[in-house]
Amino acid sequence: MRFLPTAEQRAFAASLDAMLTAAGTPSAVRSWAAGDHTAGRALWSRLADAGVFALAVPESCAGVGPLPVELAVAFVELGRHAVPGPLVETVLAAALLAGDPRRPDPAAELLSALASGRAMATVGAPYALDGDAADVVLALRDGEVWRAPGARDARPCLDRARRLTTPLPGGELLLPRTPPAALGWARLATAAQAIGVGAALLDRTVAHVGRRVQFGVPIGSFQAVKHRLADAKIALEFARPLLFGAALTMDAADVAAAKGAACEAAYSTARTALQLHGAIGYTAECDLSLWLTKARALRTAWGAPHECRAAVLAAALATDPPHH
Amino acid sequence: MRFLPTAEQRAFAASLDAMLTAAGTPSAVRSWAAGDHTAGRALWSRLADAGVFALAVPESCAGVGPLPVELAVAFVELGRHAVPGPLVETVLAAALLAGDPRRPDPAAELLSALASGRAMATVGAPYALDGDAADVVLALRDGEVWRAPGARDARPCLDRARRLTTPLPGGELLLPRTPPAALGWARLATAAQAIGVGAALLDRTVAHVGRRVQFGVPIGSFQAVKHRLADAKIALEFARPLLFGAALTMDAADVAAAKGAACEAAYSTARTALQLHGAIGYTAECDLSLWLTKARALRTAWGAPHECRAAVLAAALATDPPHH
Amino acid sequence: MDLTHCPADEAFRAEARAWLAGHVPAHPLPSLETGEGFAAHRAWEAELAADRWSVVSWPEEYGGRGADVMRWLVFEEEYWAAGAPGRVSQNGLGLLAPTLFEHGTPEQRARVLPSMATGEVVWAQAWSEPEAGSDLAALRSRAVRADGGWLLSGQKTWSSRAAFADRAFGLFRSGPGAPKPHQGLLYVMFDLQDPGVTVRPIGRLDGRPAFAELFLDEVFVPDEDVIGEPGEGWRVAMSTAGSERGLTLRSPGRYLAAARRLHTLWRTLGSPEHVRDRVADALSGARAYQLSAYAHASRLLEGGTVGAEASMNKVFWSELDLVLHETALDLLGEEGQFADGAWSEGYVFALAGPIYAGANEVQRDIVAERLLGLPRGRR
Amino acid sequence: MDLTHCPADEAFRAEARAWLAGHVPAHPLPSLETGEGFAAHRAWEAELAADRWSVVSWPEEYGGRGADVMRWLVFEEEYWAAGAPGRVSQNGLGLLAPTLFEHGTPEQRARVLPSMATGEVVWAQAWSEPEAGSDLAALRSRAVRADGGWLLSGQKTWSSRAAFADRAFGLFRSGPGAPKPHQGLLYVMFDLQDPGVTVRPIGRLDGRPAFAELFLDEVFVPDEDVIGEPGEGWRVAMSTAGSERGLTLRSPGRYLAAARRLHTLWRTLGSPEHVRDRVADALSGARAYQLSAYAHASRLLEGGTVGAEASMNKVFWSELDLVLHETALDLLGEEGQFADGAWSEGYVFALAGPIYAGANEVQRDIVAERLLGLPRGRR
Repeated sequence: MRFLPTAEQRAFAASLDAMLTAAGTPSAVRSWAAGDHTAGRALWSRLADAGVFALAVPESCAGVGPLPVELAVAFVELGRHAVPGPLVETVLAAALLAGDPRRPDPAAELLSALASGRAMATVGAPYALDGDAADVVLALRDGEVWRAPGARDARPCLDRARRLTTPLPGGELLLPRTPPAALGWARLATAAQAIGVGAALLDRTVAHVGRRVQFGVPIGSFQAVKHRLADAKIALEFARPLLFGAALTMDAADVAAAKGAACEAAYSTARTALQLHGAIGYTAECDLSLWLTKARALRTAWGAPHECRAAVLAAALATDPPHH
Repeated sequence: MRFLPTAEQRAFAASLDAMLTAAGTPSAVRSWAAGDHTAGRALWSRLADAGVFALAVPESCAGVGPLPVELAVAFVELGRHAVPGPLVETVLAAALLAGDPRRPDPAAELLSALASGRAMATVGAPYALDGDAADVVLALRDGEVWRAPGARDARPCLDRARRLTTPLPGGELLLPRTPPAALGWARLATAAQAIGVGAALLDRTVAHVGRRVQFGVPIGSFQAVKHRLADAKIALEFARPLLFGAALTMDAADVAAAKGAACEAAYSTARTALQLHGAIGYTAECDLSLWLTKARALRTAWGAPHECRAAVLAAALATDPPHH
Repeated sequence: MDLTHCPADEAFRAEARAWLAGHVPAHPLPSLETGEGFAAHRAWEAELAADRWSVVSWPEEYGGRGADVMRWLVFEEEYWAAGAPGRVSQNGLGLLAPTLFEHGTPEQRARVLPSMATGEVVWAQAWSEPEAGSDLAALRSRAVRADGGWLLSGQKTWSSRAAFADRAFGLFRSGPGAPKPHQGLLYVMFDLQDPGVTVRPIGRLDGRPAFAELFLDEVFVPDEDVIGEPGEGWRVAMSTAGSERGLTLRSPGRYLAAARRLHTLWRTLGSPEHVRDRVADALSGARAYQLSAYAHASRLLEGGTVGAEASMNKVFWSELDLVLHETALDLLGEEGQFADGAWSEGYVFALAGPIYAGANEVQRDIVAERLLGLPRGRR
Repeated sequence: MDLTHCPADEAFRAEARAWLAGHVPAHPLPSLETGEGFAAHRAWEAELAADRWSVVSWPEEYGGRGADVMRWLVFEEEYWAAGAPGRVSQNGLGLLAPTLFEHGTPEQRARVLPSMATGEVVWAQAWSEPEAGSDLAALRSRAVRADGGWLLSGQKTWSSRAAFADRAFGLFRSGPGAPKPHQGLLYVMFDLQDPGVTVRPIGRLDGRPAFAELFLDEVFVPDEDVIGEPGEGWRVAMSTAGSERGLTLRSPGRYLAAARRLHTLWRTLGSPEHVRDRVADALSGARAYQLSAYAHASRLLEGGTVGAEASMNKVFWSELDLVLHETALDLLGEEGQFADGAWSEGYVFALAGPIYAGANEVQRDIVAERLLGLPRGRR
């Protein structure tokens, strides 16, 4: 038992953090939101070079995975920097394609394209995130996995860097049955992203309240401000072990608990961050908005809190029969 | 429209408040908890003389009611002073007996005894509060109202001034059908009592934090302390109009909303009061405990929060058909 | 103690309901925070005004119906229940008009109010400055005496509606040497089209320019556009805050209608358990706010005042509104993510509720200190 | 990164589980806070000690098994999962023993620890005073130098277990002229049966004497009962707070077992919807606390420390415990009101959680100032 990230895992996180800090993601997020995917695709390539998209792909298909802990490590950093695009969906696509042991030819080919970063994928269930930007649009239909011939109706979301699309009908049947464990990868990646989003919101807010003076003192010296931030810190710090515990077990209930706790912590941190920034935090021009709106979106994506709670209770039912 | 207490209602409240302040209820509560009902019965007589128990009894049966607004006014004061005994249950008994227009003989007789304060009643559904002290034990059984020949098994509760008993089997059938509106009187009286309990907890805590010095200043100058008390004040202040609105309409949903809001406000105020008093508030010897434990008990009595919410939603369903 | 409106108020309610049923647009107007939507909302104000429904609480001579505060509550219930559009003139109606009625000259009222009532002139507020958010006493923009008037310079921010509005009102420091920060302020109206005014729209979270920064460079305003005495601006601005303003900032009708819409949505989606408690609490909360407003209105009608209680109102409605909209989005799930959904703009608007009009932290301080008498902290 | 206990720890777990299965009383012992229950719990300590299960983390020479912190976590999981009784020696084991291991003399350890391990001597803590709750630096009870020892006088309060315990330990002011309030304190052990000590039991909310006031009137303690240097009491008391104490104050095993009991109760009562969210959150919260403890333990085993993180733990477990017990009572409805119900004493105990061991307000200040680096307020 050593429930701490290894030196390699810490170094992986630090290298992604440094790379994304240098890349200045906020401007890539803004251009992505405006429909210009150039900067986002460039970031994508660099993340692929760092191996991020190979983590969910087995070695037999040009990947290095499955490595869920490393995936969680990476997605915390992606969330911390608000990297745009169908990140979780590309991981989910890989998990779907890798999840069927028979793995038909087109699936194996696609897997290798995903792992290398050549292809950006999205998955519609029913909506597909950023289907207007993705190279591969999968659609989950009645338990089957299809490759749709594209997506339409890109609609702007409250998180302006996300556009939900609808996969086009038809296309090619890839798998006759959705591999049941694949959703766990989407939830895990989303939970990790949420932890990173929450951490960024907290860091920025701590910095802000240390600077912002009202009534003659930094507002960070007000006890009400301190306690809200302390609560955000506590919620995030206790969601983090759930995340890595889930990555280690990949147990459906552990993953659901992590997804629920991480996303609730990130969203309540977002509410705190907005409140403590005041009006400036409410503007689209303040970078904070990139994380604020993402916290809400992640909470809904791939299992809302009540769906996660249902999974936790279902698992407890299985392991803990009642005594009468 | 004049949604304010009348001068008479304010005077009624003030006279009860003055009478109970002079009577020093805490010692009566403590002796009641110890099984000595003398002081409690004396208080009871004075409340009856002030007309409290006649408010739910129609004029045709020696009462002055039904006057639900005045009842709410009175029960706020009873809660404020933590008066012990089956107060709500005596009101409920009156509402039950008055609620059947055919009103058989023994019921009419009982009503007059309740109104005058000669009889203290309790109602078992299934447990009967303070059945060891009450003169009249009613039992609600399969929609019928019975007068039980007494009660047994007095068990101490977390609110030490309450003892729940079980009505003895048998007895006399009073009403073949439980009047449906009667429960509203129990909920209304409980809601009013909760508002009074909450007000007392808030007042005592405000006084305490103004006196108690830690780290060199009164703890009431800490912003975290202020904000908790402000939240308690706000919750209580917005429960109060629900209470009096419910008393005016006696609509089941209004009463349920009032019961839910008042009891949640009182309980959260109790949590705040305990936390801000610290260890001293956690002792049985501090009078605060009399209100702290009552806030929890009232929350459960005659409709827990989820039951009240269900009533609110059922009424909204009836008045607000969905548009498709 | 009663909850029965008088027959005249009920007749008024019936008249309002009938008019609204015949006039409320069948489809929601475009967002108020767009050029197109602003124009549509301005036209709606004119339509209201044509039948004297735009300013029911004003005297008849200015286009109103002389409705007292109770009747105003009735109107608002009907207005929001009918699904009528948001009010583009809110800032003028809620902040400037009460000030003019109390401190304006007859000439000012005659000049300003009629065009406000019709939406011909839409007013923006110009209170906050970059370094003065909840701490309004820290204002730095200044008014310098000039011949027959004042020259305004400085920077204002979070000016709601200013991206599309016509005129604005706000506080400027006219006596820089005043011994206390609340003294030496000028309450003044000015033209957003003045060449000395630069309006820089600011997008809120959804990108829409719901407010703007104003840069003023020696903007001349004549003495006739000063309200009250120079130097008394703070008192002028605050005097209306203590009375009806605490009640009329956000009317209960708004939340009653929203709670009913939420309940309908919930039932339409099959009454899912996971939001049951919150739907019930929204209904109860809206009812509590309505009844509380009736109590405050009753007190005002008897000559009483609403003081620090307004701070409780602010906290209550802003948190109710936010939970209500969060619940709607939770109910909608994936559908709730779209920026153009039926509840989305309301959610974005509700997110700002705990911040503006005095942040809720400040309101809680006020409740604790003024209503509970707790010692003032350093804050 | 892994979550797999080493084979030796798993063997230890199996051994503990087997022993507990054979020894845990079939029915709950009477309440620890009664004379009868105290005796029963003391006997249970002896039973544990007889097979070296009472102090598994101590060295073998003092009756322990030399378990490291990870193995201790394993033991606690098994202990609470088995439904074993609460620990009457908690104060001695959790506070005094670690201090003795770090600052005591070999003689003190040999004299004090074995009888603590068997429950023969039960220890109470004597920290708080009437004017010094969360603000321990305001202590006023004093220790005056006497021949070969000290004379203790003053008043202590909230002394848990003191109504029935044998001995106590606490801080006394030995240098009244110390320049700072944290200086000049003496960490000392004393006898509750000393004629100079008056123990006044205090009933908690349910009336049970869970703590006591202590009045000390020139109670002589020999120098051998002083731990560490005179004047250094604060440092001695605090030195163990920063390491394992933040982890061992309340073990995750306790909440894992409670959450499972709650889940079982919920299912037994038909899985009512109104508490569904809270039951799920209790399960997740207990798991989060368990995993967080594994992370902290891993760090300690690598030579790291747990500092202000202990404040996060305190807030988390105390709020988890309270919500968990409130949920159980809500589930039980009328049955939950009885003082003798299965969850009632736990609820009363949980109510105190946010207050003792540093009120949660103070813990949040610490999190904000030490972990987030926010400026110190006036507090």
